[in-house]
Amino acid sequence: MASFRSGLTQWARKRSIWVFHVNAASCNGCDIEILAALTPRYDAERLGVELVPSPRHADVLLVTGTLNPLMRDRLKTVYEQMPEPRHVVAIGACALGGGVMKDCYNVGHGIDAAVPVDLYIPGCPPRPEAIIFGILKLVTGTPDPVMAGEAHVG
Amino acid sequence: MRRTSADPLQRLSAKLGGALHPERRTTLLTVDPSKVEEACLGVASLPGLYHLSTITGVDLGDQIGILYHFWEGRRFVTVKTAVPKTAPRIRSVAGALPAATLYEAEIQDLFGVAFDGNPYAGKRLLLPDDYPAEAPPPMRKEADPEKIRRMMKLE
Amino acid sequence: MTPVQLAELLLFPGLTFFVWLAFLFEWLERKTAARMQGRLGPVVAGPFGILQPVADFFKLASKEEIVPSESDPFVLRWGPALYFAAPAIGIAFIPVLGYQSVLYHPLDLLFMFFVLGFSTLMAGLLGYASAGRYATIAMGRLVVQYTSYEVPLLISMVTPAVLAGSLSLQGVAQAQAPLWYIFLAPMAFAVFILASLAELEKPPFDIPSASTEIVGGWMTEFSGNALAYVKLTKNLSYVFLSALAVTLFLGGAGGPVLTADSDVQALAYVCYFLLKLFAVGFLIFAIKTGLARVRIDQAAKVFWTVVTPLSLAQLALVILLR
Amino acid sequence: MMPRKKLGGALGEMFKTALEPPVTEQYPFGRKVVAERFRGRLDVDPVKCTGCSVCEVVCPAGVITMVPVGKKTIGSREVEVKRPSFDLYTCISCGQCVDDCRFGALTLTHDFELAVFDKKSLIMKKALQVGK
Amino acid sequence: MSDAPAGDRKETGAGLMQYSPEGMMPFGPVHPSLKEPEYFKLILEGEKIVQVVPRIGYVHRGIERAAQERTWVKDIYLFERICGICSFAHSISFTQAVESMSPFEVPDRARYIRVVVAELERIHSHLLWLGLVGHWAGFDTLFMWVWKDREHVLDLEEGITGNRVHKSYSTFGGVRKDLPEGIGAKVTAELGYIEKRVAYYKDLVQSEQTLTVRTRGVGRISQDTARKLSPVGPLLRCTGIGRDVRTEDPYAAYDEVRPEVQTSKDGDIASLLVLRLNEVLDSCRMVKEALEKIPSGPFKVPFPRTVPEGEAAFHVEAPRGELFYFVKSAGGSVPERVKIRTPTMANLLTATEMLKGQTLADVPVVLTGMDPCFGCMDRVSVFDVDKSKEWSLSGEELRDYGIEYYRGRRG
Ligand code: SF4
Ligand code: SF4
Ligand code: SF4
Ligand code: SF4
Ligand code: SF4
Ligand code: SF4
Ligand code: SF4
Ligand code: SF4
Repeated sequence: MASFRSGLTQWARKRSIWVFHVNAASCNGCDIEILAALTPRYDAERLGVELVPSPRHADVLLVTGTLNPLMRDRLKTVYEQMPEPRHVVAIGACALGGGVMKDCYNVGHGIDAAVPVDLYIPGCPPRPEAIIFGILKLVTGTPDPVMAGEAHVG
Repeated sequence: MRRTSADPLQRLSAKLGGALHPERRTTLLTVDPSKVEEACLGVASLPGLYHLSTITGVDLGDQIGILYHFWEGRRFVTVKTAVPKTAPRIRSVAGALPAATLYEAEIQDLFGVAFDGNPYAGKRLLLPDDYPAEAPPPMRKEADPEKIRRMMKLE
Repeated sequence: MTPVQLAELLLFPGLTFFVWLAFLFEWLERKTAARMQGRLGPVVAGPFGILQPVADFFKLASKEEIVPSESDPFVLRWGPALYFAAPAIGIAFIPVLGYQSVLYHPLDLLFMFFVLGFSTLMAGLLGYASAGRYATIAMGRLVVQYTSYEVPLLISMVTPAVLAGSLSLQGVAQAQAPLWYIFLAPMAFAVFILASLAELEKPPFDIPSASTEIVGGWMTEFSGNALAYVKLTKNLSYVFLSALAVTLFLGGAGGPVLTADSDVQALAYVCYFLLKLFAVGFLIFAIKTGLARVRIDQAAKVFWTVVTPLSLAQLALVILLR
Repeated sequence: MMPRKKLGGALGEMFKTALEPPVTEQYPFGRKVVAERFRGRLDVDPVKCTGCSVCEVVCPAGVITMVPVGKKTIGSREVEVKRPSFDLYTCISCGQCVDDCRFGALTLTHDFELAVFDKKSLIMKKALQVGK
Repeated sequence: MSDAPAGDRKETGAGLMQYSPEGMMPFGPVHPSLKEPEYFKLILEGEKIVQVVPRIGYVHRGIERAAQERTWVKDIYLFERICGICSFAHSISFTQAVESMSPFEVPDRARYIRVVVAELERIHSHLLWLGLVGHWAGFDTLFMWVWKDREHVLDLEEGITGNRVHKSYSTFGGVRKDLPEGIGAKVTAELGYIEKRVAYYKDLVQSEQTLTVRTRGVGRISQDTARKLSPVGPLLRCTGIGRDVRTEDPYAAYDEVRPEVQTSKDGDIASLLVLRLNEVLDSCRMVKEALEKIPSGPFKVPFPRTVPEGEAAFHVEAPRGELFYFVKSAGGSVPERVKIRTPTMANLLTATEMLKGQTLADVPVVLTGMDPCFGCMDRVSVFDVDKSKEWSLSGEELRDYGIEYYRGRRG
């Protein structure tokens, strides 16, 4: 029974990914691509990805931007509020290492200075497919999660 | 450049004891800091020139230059003044031109120029509230971005 | 209650059945909305993504539950169960096997009023207990909205009762064998659907849970198991209200008698019922997908100046006709 | 002229959309073909790279650092040989280095599936190996 | 449950509230509808908003300072990344400001290509905005449809420039690549589709009642206010003042491909919706016209790495209005000073003016008017003048307030 429960949980966690998004001083570029990933052309909802309005509901925190001092503490608070198991995904060159803003006086070098990051998606901005790929990689934990052979047409 | 509106500018400049430099697209009207409000109001009341594009702060070495850009048609009219770094203080034009409020607040934040009479006087607009007091305003030449980042514990 | 009845309550077509139905409803809702928006909707959880709501439920149930320190832990722990109980009990009174329901009382229509009010009350209480500020705002909105849609909802439920001359759901369903009340009292049906949208917090009346305005509304502070049950309850209420609409306006499980074999006929009744249920559900999510959210004062105005008079007029008409 | 007010004006279009095939792409279940000019991950050809440092100078994101990989004698002078190392995680794929590398050692590929669990694995040291 | 986390965490503070600065009432999520966070302090009298104090800086990065330490070419990429929505407007504004300071003539073909890409950007930006209005108004279907159609424009942009968002296409002396082969036919086909859809949306936003009740007469500004506060772009034009940099001070090839300036009289959110959609239609026409008239020839001239000493003020019409650049060069390889005034900065004050006299419930919708990124109402604090204390909105106060208010209205 216990193994059934845990199998069920594993199954469910791979198919239901609720994300919350924080803009920690980004340029909007990454943010619109996250939104675009949810819109009809890319439709991340196919994979069970849903954008939720509260960090309490979320499994995955998507962070974009260079993390300036005003947003740093706020990002930490949002992370605090997420229930376990929680994951953080850094999206975009800015969130990974400051990107093109690297030596501006008001930015940090990557959000991993504030919260532990599980997955990095580089790009400026990463295209929606890259974000979908990243989320899939996060939940499956495999290096190349693209299910080329599987024909899910729904 | 249309002569009709250039002439009133000349008159305004003469009245304020300023200097007028017509450049390619921009007519520069240099005045004393104490006359800025009058100059700005004078320019803004010229036909079509009511639009204040923005206010720019420039570090000129031991002075901070302040430029008020007005726009009409194919030209800019820029009122230019400068305040010394040792006493960076100037009267706000926000009372006469409300559009200036946020632009002045930005310069106050980034260059440390005090604008007397601006609603944001003494408040932060762009920088964090706990921006280190010992750090110089970030846009001044003497400010070192590396040091500021360290002071704000970003590294 | 006999043991047989108890078994019925727990198994088919009792609670389990309706819980699965609730999952199915959410899937249908998401899939239809997706298709109407030109998308595919869920596909990976089960065939055609049909298990998506199930996956959501079990994932949430396996997550950590955070109790914000300012909140009331007791209410937060047990509230969702009570909240769940309201539609779960209510649904047991719906006649599905022909005109038979699991639970029955001659005045059970009145009990439905209580169930509907109780579930809103619980939502408010849960929001209040979680002590979040968004939740508090949501509660204000919930109360305003509830006071405005409650009256027309009740009136629209009384209308079929007057027509049937009975205050029991079974009685109302039976009385519609010759003609469904949707044809006799179409306005009451319309009012019922509108009020249901408000009760379910669906657009255009999703004001208490408007995510772009007040985050998650009264659910903002919930996480883990509690959230799983709250979400499930919302879907169950969805099924419950649709079932109520079927019973009150679409002749319940009634339909042509196909065989003399009562077991097979019972199955036919269930099929009739489900068909009608999905029709009503579909109507609700089509409306929901196609409308924008209104402002709370506009919602209140619509209910007080249009919907309530409409429902009263329908009731008066029905009484005059009888 | 104002169009007539109506409630649920989107319903007709909604049913029309529902009956059309969805526009959703199959992406994670099939490869994606991107636009010809798409600027994806940067790649370096270690054979072509001469270690001239131009790319380090022009990169706006500070992605490139020149790493000494050995010494070489030209005539009588001994000079340090350097090769670029790329911190691709901050690369903004602008292509400026590609434009400016006179030896054609750099290209922007169409590769966009770059998500990694460890930021360090995005540091590209390919050019260093060959320089040795 | 074997892998369920052990033990429930207890936390201090009630949830999201901590997220807002100074612990005040945040209106709206921190989230999805992308946006730079901004913070508005609302001061209320009774139920009316009497004063609004904006506070920005949540996305302040210090770009202007960093620009002074980088070379001119690097700065193009930096400025582009001020914002991901009108990134091309930033790059053409900067490159043209610099070009105006030097004796080099930009080839005609490059000027036309800039018009094509800038107008495509306007189409994508306005569609993005419309979608977000739909999203804000709780009309997610509209959001999905519009963003679905927006992808067609992004395809074109990606085909021409190589990236969907940060195009990195304009450079000193022209553009970095020529238009791809056969783009004309593709553009005509895709824009034909967009035109059809936009005509439908125009009809929808004017007729769908749940939308019109939220937008008509809401957030009204008068011409006088607009003159005083110098807003830019659609926000200015919706009051009936037909100012548009593209016609008043043509840059790139706008003196040959002329836009029709769209204006509207009402100055409310509903008129902004229609105005922006009209602009999309006009932009579609302009893209096609530019591609017809485009001369052949080089698309770029070599440009030196230093810029002659001097100053230049330059502005372009970004999707959201006048985008202003002031560039000062000391003749070196780095700029002496670059000042950027983004449209949002100019419109901020007007948006606060629009909020005055509105009710609390209208805040989100009014802020949509200013920007695409109106989702940022995430930080609105409420102040009550009568009580002259900060209104914490935490307790029953708010509920009572809501009930009282709406009861009053209903009665
Ligand atoms: S990575 Fe690029 S697109 Fe993303 S926030 Fe940074 S600058 Fe913008
Ligand atoms: S309303 Fe829904 S889609 Fe929109 S931001 Fe909130 S959670 Fe996301
Ligand atoms: S990659 Fe090109 S530019 Fe960079 S060091 Fe090698 S040869 Fe020089
Ligand atoms: S593509 Fe741009 S950011 Fe990346 S290494 Fe080259 S110059 Fe630097
Ligand atoms: S453009 Fe202005 S507000 Fe933006 S980062 Fe630069 S200095 Fe700050
Ligand atoms: S106006 Fe808006 S879209 Fe344009 S650069 Fe500014 S924030 Fe970006
Ligand atoms: S361009 Fe405007 S919106 Fe974008 S970062 Fe700068 S100030 Fe903010
Ligand atoms: S209004 Fe627009 S510019 Fe301002 S914070 Fe919101 S999204 Fe950003």
